[in-house]
Amino acid sequence: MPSQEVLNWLRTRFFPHIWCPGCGHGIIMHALLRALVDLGKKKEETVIASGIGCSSRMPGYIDACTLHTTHGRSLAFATGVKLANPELTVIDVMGDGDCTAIGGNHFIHACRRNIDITAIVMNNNIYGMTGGQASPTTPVGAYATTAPYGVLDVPFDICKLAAGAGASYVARATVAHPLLIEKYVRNAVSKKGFAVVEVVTHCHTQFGRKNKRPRPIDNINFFKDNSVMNNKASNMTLEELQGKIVIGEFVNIELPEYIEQYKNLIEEVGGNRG
Amino acid sequence: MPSQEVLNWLRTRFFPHIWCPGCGHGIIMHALLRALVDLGKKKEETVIASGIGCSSRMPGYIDACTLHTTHGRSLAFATGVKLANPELTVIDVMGDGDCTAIGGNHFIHACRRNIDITAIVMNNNIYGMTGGQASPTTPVGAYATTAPYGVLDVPFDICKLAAGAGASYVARATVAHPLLIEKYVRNAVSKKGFAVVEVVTHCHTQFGRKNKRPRPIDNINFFKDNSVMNNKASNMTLEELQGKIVIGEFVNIELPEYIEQYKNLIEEVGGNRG
Amino acid sequence: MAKFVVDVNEKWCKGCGLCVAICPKKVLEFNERVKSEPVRIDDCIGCHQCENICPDFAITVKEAKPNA
Amino acid sequence: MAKFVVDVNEKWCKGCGLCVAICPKKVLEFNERVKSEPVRIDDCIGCHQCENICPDFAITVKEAKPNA
Amino acid sequence: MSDQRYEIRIAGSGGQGVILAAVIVGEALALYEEGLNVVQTQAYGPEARGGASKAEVIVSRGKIDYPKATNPNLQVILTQKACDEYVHDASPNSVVIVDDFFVTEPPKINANIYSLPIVRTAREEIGREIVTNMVALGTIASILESWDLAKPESIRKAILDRVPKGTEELNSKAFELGYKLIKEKL
Amino acid sequence: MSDQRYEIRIAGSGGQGVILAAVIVGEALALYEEGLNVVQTQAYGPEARGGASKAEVIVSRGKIDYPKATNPNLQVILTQKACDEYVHDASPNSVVIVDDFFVTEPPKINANIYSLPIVRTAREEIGREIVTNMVALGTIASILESWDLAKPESIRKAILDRVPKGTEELNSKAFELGYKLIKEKL
Amino acid sequence: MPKVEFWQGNTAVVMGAIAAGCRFFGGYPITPSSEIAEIMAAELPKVGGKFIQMEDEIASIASVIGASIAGLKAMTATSGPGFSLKQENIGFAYMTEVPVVVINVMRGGPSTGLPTKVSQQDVMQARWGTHGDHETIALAPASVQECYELTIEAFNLSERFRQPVILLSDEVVGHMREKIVIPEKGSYHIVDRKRPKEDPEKFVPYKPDPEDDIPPMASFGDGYRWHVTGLTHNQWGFPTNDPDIAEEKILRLMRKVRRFKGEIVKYDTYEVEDAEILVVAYGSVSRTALSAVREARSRGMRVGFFRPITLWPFPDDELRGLLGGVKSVLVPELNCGQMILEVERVVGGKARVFGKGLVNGELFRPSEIFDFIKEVA
Amino acid sequence: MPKVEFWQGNTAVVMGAIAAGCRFFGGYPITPSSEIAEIMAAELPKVGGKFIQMEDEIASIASVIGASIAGLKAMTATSGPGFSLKQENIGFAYMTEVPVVVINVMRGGPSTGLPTKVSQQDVMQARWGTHGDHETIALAPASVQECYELTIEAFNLSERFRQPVILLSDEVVGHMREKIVIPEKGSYHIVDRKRPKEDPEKFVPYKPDPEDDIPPMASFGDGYRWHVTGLTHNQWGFPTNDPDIAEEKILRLMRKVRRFKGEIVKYDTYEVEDAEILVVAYGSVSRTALSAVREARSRGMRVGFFRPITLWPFPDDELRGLLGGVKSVLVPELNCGQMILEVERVVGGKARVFGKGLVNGELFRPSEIFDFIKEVA
Ligand SMILES: Cc1ncc(C[n+]2csc(CCOP(=O)(O)OP(=O)(O)O)c2C)c(N)n1
Ligand SMILES: Cc1ncc(C[n+]2csc(CCOP(=O)(O)OP(=O)(O)O)c2C)c(N)n1
Ligand code: SF4
Ligand code: SF4
Ligand code: SF4
Ligand code: SF4
Ligand code: SF4
Ligand code: SF4
Ligand SMILES: [Mg+2]
Ligand SMILES: [Mg+2]
Repeated sequence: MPSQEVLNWLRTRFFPHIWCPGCGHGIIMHALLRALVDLGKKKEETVIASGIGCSSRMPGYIDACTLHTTHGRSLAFATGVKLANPELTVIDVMGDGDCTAIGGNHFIHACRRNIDITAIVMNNNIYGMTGGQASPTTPVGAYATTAPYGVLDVPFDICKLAAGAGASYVARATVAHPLLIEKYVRNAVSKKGFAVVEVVTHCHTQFGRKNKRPRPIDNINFFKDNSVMNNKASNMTLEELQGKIVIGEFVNIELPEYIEQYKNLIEEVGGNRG
Repeated sequence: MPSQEVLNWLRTRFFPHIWCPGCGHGIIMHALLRALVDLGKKKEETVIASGIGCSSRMPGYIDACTLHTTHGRSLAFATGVKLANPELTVIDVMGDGDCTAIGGNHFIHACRRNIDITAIVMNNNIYGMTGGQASPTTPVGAYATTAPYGVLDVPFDICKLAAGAGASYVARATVAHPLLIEKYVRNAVSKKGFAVVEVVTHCHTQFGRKNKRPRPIDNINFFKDNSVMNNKASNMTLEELQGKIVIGEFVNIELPEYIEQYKNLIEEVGGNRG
Repeated sequence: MAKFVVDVNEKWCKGCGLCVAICPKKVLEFNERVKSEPVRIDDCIGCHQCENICPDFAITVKEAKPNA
Repeated sequence: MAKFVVDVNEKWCKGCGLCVAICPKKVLEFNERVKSEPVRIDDCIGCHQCENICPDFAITVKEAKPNA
Repeated sequence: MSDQRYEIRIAGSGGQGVILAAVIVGEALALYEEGLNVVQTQAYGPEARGGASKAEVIVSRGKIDYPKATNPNLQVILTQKACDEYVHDASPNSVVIVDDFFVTEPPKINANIYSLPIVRTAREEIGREIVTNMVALGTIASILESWDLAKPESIRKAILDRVPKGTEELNSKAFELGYKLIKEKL
Repeated sequence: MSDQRYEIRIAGSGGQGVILAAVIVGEALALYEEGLNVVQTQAYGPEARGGASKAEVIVSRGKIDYPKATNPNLQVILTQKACDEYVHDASPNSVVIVDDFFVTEPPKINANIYSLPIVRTAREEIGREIVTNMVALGTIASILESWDLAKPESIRKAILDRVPKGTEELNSKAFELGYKLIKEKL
Repeated sequence: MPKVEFWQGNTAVVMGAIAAGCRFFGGYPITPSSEIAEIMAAELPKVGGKFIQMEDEIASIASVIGASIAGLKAMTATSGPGFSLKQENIGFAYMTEVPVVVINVMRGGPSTGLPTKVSQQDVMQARWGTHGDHETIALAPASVQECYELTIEAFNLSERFRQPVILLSDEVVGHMREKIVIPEKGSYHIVDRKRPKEDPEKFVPYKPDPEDDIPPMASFGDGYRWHVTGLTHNQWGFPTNDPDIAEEKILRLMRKVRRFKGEIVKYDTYEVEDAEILVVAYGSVSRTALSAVREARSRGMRVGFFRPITLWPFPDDELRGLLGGVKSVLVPELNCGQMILEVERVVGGKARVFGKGLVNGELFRPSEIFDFIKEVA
Repeated sequence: MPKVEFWQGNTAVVMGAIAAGCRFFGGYPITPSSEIAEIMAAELPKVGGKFIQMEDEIASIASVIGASIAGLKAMTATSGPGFSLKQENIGFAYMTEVPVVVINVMRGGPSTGLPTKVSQQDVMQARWGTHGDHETIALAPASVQECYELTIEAFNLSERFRQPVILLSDEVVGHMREKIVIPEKGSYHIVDRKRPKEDPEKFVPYKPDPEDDIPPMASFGDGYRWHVTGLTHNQWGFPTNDPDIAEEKILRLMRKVRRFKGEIVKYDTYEVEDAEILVVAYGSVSRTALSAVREARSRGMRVGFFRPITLWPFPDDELRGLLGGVKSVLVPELNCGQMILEVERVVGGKARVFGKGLVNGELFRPSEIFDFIKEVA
C-alpha cells in the first residue's frame, strides 16, 4: 500500500480532521484514496462531490477538485459536472441521511439515468453531524434523538433500493473490511455507468452511545461478527439473516451509459462541428 | 356493476371532465370508484389526494374529501392526513411524472415507512398536462417535446422501485384491463400498509401522437397485445420479455404498519389518557 | 327482444370511440353528432366492457326489465 | 530484529484505540499521551491492518530496511 | 402610410388549431411583408383540451405597445362557446366571420358578420376536419388582401413553412377554398 | 440588594461537558435560589468535536438584557486553546480558574488566577476524566458561595436533577472535591 | 402557582406549542432548530399527539398541512436552508387557507453558511420567500418567555386567520436558557379555527364569513366533503380561470389580514416619549439594543427603543406614531440591511435612518450599539 | 444582413442564451416556461451543448451549478413553483460565486395558482427568495427582442459578477410572438468569466481581484484543484467560523455588485422631462403603460414613463433623478404591490406614490392604466 502516494491526495494542512476519534468516515476516506492511487487517477481530473453531513466533509480533505454542495443534492450537482466535462472522474461521497433521506430522489434517478459516476454511501445509520437524529437506515427499535422511544419505521436496504432503481453496479462493505471497501470502490470507479458502494460504518458518538456500542472498536467488532458475504447469505434462511449485514457485490450489469448516448446524439445532429 | 352507486361518488356538476376524449385517466377513475363502492367505503371518510398533472385532476371529480396538492408532494400531505386521523381511508392518485420524477423521494419513503395508504400511479409514460415532455418512464427511443431526438435514459420500472423501497403491496395493471385495476385497487385499499398499484395508461394526445399510437384505441390495443401476467412472465426469457408489460401482483407481504406502532407508543407513554 | 339496455349519456360522451371499438358484438356506432349509440342492441351480451372502458362515465349497461 | 517499521504520527493520532485493538499481534499500545505506540514491534507481521483501520491516516507500516 | 393598428382574432376550441393559424398569420406578415410590426398572443386555460381558446395578431406599421386585441378589426370564430366569450369587444364595423356549423347563434353586434361553412368545407370538401384552421386562414387572407395589408401569397408561403411534409397539398387546398369562401362575398 | 450583573464562563473542548456544567449552574441559580434572573448561552462550531467551546451564565437580580458575557467575573478554563481564545476579556480583578494539566501557559492578565488540578482530580482521584465538569462545578460553587450569590446546596440539587441514575455518587464526589480545591485557597 | 423552569428557547417553543394545542409535528433536523424536533418527539406522544420525522423539509411542511386539514393543530421547525425548501408548500397553505405554524431558527447564511451561528438574514424571506402574493404574519421572540408565549400566539393567529404564521427565532434565542414562568392553563387565550355550522350538503368551503373575510374550516373526517387545491379556486374550492373570481380570491387573502393589522401587530417601546434617537431592533439584537439604550439614557442621552414583536405585518403606523421628535432612527440588524428598508419606507424622509449590519455570526455587543448611537448623536 | 425572425419570447431566450455561449441547460418542465426546455433540447446538441431534463427543479439548478463549475455557461428556466424550489441552491451559487442564469417566466400565484396566466408576483421573491444575504441582479424583458438581448446580458452579468442572474420574464412576454432582428455574431458584447493566471499550486480560488472584488474562476478539469462549499469560507474556499473572515466574505458578496450598480442598471424613459405624473412599469405591463402614457400625452397631459429594465438592483438613483417636477408616481403591477414598496422608499415622500394591482391573470388594458392616470391627474 503506497502510503506516501495516499498522503499526497490529502490536504494535510487541515489535519487532524474534524471527525471524532475513531469515526468510520476516516477509514472510508483512506480506502477510497488507496483505490484512486491504485487506479492511477490524477487529482486535477478527479472530482469528489458531497452533500452535507460529517461524511460529506470528506471532500474538504482530499486534494482534488472538490465540491461540498447542499444537503442531499450532490448527485444532481455531480451530474452537471460530469455532463459538462465527461473526461473527469466523478465520485460522490454521501452519508445515509444525505443520500437516502433528503437526497433519495436524486439517488434513484442517478441509478436510473446511468451516468458514469461512483456513489459512495457512508451508512452509519444516523445523522451524525446534527446530533444523532434517526435516519432512513436507523434500525427499528434503535434509539436516536428524534426517536427517544426507539425507531418505528422500517429502514431502507440501500443496495436493494439502488438495484430497484436500476443501478448498474451495487456493492456493500463495512469499515471492518477496509480492503473490501477499497476493492469495491475500485470496481465501481472502473465501471462505465452509475455505481453504488454502500459502506456500513459507525457513528459511535451519536449512535453508538445510545445503542450500546459506545467505543469505535465495539462497532468494528459488531460489523465483523455480523457480516455475511452474499454468496453465503443466499444459502441462509430469512431467520438466520435477521440482524446480519450482507456484504458483497449485488449488481454488476452492462447498460448504455447516458453520456455516451448523448455524444452519439451530438454526432448525429452535427453538434460536434460547431 | 352498480353504476348508480358509482355515479354517486362523482361531482357530476363538473362533467364532462377536462380530460381529452379517450384519455385513460377516466378509465382508472371508473375502476377506482367501483372498488370503493365494492368495499363499502363512505365518501366523508375517504380521502383522495393527488399532486399536479392531468391524472392529478382526478380528486376534483370525486365527491369525497379531496386534496389536490403541489407537484410530487401528495404522499407527504397524505401522510399527515392519515397520521392525524387514522380512521380515514387515504388514497393517493398520481401521474408517472408526479410520482416518480419530482415525487420520487416521497414515494420511496412512503414505501419504506409503511403507513396504511394506497398509491395509484397512472403511468402514461409522459407529462401530459404540461405538453408531452419526457417522464422517468418514457421508453428509450420514444419521442417527447423535451426528447425531440428520442429519449436516452433508461426508464424506471415503478413496481421494482416500489419493491426495492420496501412496499408491502405492489401490483400492475393496464387500462386495457379495467377489471384487473379494480381488483388490485380493492386489494391495495384492503391491505393494512402502504400499497402501490401502477396502472399503465395512455396519453394519446401528448405521447401517442408522437409515437405512432395517436388514437385512444391504438393504445388499448397495444396494451392488450403486449401485456403478460407475471406468472407467465416468470417463465419467459429476458429477450421474450423485451417490450412487454408485465402485469399482476408482485409483492404482498405483512409488515408492521407505522401508525399501529405509533398508537402502541402513545399507549406506552400514557398519551391516551391526556 | 334485447336482454340489455345500453344507456349513453350524450352530454358526457366525447366521441372517443373506445366503446365502439371494444364491444365484442359491434353493438355501438357513432351517430351524426359523433356520440356513441347502440345500434345493434339485440346483439348485446351485457359484458360491461363498454361501460368499464368509457373514460367519461357516459355508458351504463343494465339488464332490460322484461315487462318494462 | 523487527522486520517492519510502524510509524505513528502523533500530531494526527486521536487515541481512538482502533489500531491497538485490531492488531493481531498486540504490537500497539497507548502511551501516556493516549497516542498509539508500537511497543512490541518485533512481533509485527506487516499486515497493514492498523494502517488501514486508522481513520486519521496516522499510521504507516513499512518494511524495515535491513541496513538502515 | 398611417400607423393604424389592426387587430385580428381567431377563436375556437382547444383542438381546432387556432393558435397555429394565428402564428401563420403572424409569420406571414412579419417575414413576408415589408415594414410591418406584428405581435401574436394567445390565451388558453388548463382546460385547453375542451374550453375556449383564442389567438390574436396585432399588425401595425408603427410600434406596437399593448400586445393584445382591445377591439379587433377581424375575428374568425369557430365555436359557439368562443363566440359567447370573446366576440363582444369587436371594433365597430369590423369583420366577424363565424362558422356556420358550430356557431348556431351568431352575435348581435355592430359588425359585418359573415356566417361561413368553414368547418363543413374542411369536413366535407377536404374530408379532414383537421384542416379547419387552414380554411379559416384562407378567409383571413382574403380580408387582409382587401385591406391592402398583406398579399395572400405571404400567407401561402408561411403555411408551407409550417405544415408537416406531405400535407402541403391538403393544406393549400383548404386555404384556397377558404380564400374563395369570403372573396365572393366581399 | 443591587442589580449587579455577574458573568460566569466555562470553556474547554467539545467533549468536556462545559455546556452541561453551565446548564447546571443556570438551573441551580434559576430554580433553587430566590429572585435571581439567569441566562445561559453557549458557542460552538461545527468543529465542536475538537475545537474550543464555551458556555456562559449571566446572573443578576435585575433584568438581563444582553445575554452573553462581555467581561466575565468568573471563568473556568479547561484547555489551552480555550484559554488562548477566550480568557482575555476577563473583568479586572475577576476570578480565572485554569486547569493545571491542560492549560500550560496561564494567561497574563489582570485577574485572580488559580491554576488547579481539575482534570487531574477527575482522572486520578475519581478515576473518570468524564467527571471533569463536575469538579469544575465544585470550584464554581465555592466562588458563588463566597460572593454570596448561591448556596452550594443549590448546585448539588441541580446536579442530581441532571446526571443519569446510578452516577449520582460519582458526580457528587467529584463536585465535592472541586468545591474543596478552591475553598482552601480563597 | 405558576411553574418556573429554566429552559432553552427551543424547548419553550415546543411547550408553548403543546399548550396552544399543537398535536402534530412533521420535521427534518437542522441546526440550530433540531432540539424542537427532538423535544417534540419526546413530548407529543405523551399528550396523544403525533410526531413524525419526514424525509426532507418539503415533506415535513406537506405532512403538517395535511394534518391540519385533517383537523390537528400542526407545526414544523427548521432553519435557513430548510426554510427555503419549504417555501413552495408554505405558499400552498396560504392559497388553501390552512393554518400551520412554521418556526425558523435563523442561522448565518447565505447557503449552508454558519450553521451554529446567529443571524437575522431571513426576515425578508419570511415575507417574500414564496412565489405569488399573500400577507405574512411573522413574530420574533427575544426571550425564552416569549418563545413560549409567541408560539401560542402564532397558533392563535394561524387558527384565526387560516394561514401560515412564521415564528422567526434565531440561534441565540433558540439555544439560550433562561428562567421562564409557565402560565397556568386557562390563564392564556387559545384560539381554535372557526368550524362550519351548516349541513355538510350545504357546506361552501371557501365562502368567507362577512364578519372577517375568513371562511369557517371543516376537517377531513368530520363529516364534510370538500376540495382543497392550490389552483386558484372559487368559493366551492374548485379551480377556475374566471378573472373576477381569481382576483377576489387573492384580494381576500390580502384583506383578511390587512383588515386586522391593528389587532395583529405587537411591539415594545422604552423611553420613546422624548427620544431624539430611536433604536429599532428585534429578536436577540433587541436585547443588546435595549442594553445600549439604557446605557445611553444613563448618560443623559435622549434615546428611545422600539421593538417590533410582529415583524410582519410591520408595525408601520405604530412606528410612524412615535416619530414626533425623532431626528434619527437607528436599525441594527444581523444582516446586510433588511428591516431597515421597511423602516426607511415608513419614516418616509421624516427622520434620518441609519442601518448597521453585522454578518459575522456573532450577536452585537452592547458597546457596538452604544457606539452606533454616539456616532449619530 | 441581420436576420429577422418571428419568435416567441421563450424561443428568443433560448437563442439569446446560445448566442451568449450557453452550452448547458438542466431543467424541469413547467408552464409557461416549458418551451425554453423544449427548444433547448432541440438546439443545444446542434452546437455541441448538453441538455438534460432532471428529476425536479432542485436537481435542475444543481446540475446547472455543477456544469458551470466544470466550465460551461449554464442556465435553467422555470416558473413560480419551480422558482420557489430552486431557492436553496440559488443561494448556494451566490455563496460559492458560480455564474448561472435562471429564467422565471412568471405566472399567476400564489401556489399552483393560474398556470397559464400572467402575473408579476415573483418580483420580490427574486430579490429575497433565498435565505441569507446577497445582492440580486434581475432583468425584466418587455419584448421578444429584449428576451434575446437581455438573456445575453444576463449571461454577461453573471459571468462578470460570478453570481446567479435572474431573468424575470412573464407569461405574456414568454408566449408572445413578435418580430425580432437577430444581431449578427460579433455585433454584441460577450463576457466570459475571468480565469486565473497563476500556477495551479498557487491558486487561491476566492482571492478577490482588488480591481473589482471578484476572484478569477477556474474550472474543474482545467488543471486547478480547488474546493467549493456553501459553508462560509476563507480565500482558499475552506470553511471557517472566524468572525472577521466570515463578515468580509458576505460583505464582499454585497460589495462586488453594489460597487458597479451604476454600470448594471438599465432603464427606459419616455417623455419624462416635463412630467408631473410618472408611470413606473416593467415587463409586459410596461407595454400597456406606455400605450396609456402616449394616449395621455396625445391629450396634452404631462405624463412620463419610467421602465426599470434591471429590476434588481433597482435603479433608485436613476428614478430619484427624474423626480424634479413630478407630483405623482403611479405604479401599475400585476401583483398586490411589490415594486411599489421600492418606489415608495426611493421617492421618500418627495411625491405621492399610487399603486394599482391586478391579480386576475390578465394583462392591464391600456384604458385601465389611462383611467388610473386620469384619477390621479
Ligand atoms: C436542507 C438542509 N436540511 C437539513 C440540514 C441539516 N443537516 C446537516 S447534515 C444532516 C444529516 C447528516 O446525516 P448523514 O448524511 O447521515 O451524515 P453523517 O453526519 O451521519 O455522516 C442534516 C439533517 C441541512 N444542512 N440542510
Ligand atoms: C413544482 C412544479 N414543477 C412543475 C410543474 C409543472 N407540471 C405540472 S403537471 C407536470 C407533469 C405531469 O405529469 P404526470 O404526473 O405524468 O401527469 P399526466 O399529466 O401525464 O397525467 C408538470 C411537470 C408544477 N406544477 N409544479
Ligand atoms: S459525530 Fe459520528 S459521524 Fe460525526 S464525526 Fe463523530 S463519530 Fe463520525
Ligand atoms: S393530455 Fe394526455 S393525459 Fe392529459 S387529458 Fe389529454 S390524453 Fe389525458
Ligand atoms: S367510450 Fe364513452 S366517451 Fe368514448 S365514445 Fe364511447 S360513450 Fe363516448
Ligand atoms: S355490454 Fe358488451 S356487448 Fe353490450 S354493448 Fe357493451 S361491450 Fe357491447
Ligand atoms: S487508529 Fe489511528 S487515531 Fe486511532 S489510536 Fe491508532 S493511530 Fe491513533
Ligand atoms: S501491521 Fe499488523 S501486526 Fe503490524 S502493528 Fe499493524 S496491525 Fe499489528
Ligand atoms: Mg449518517
Ligand atoms: Mg404522465
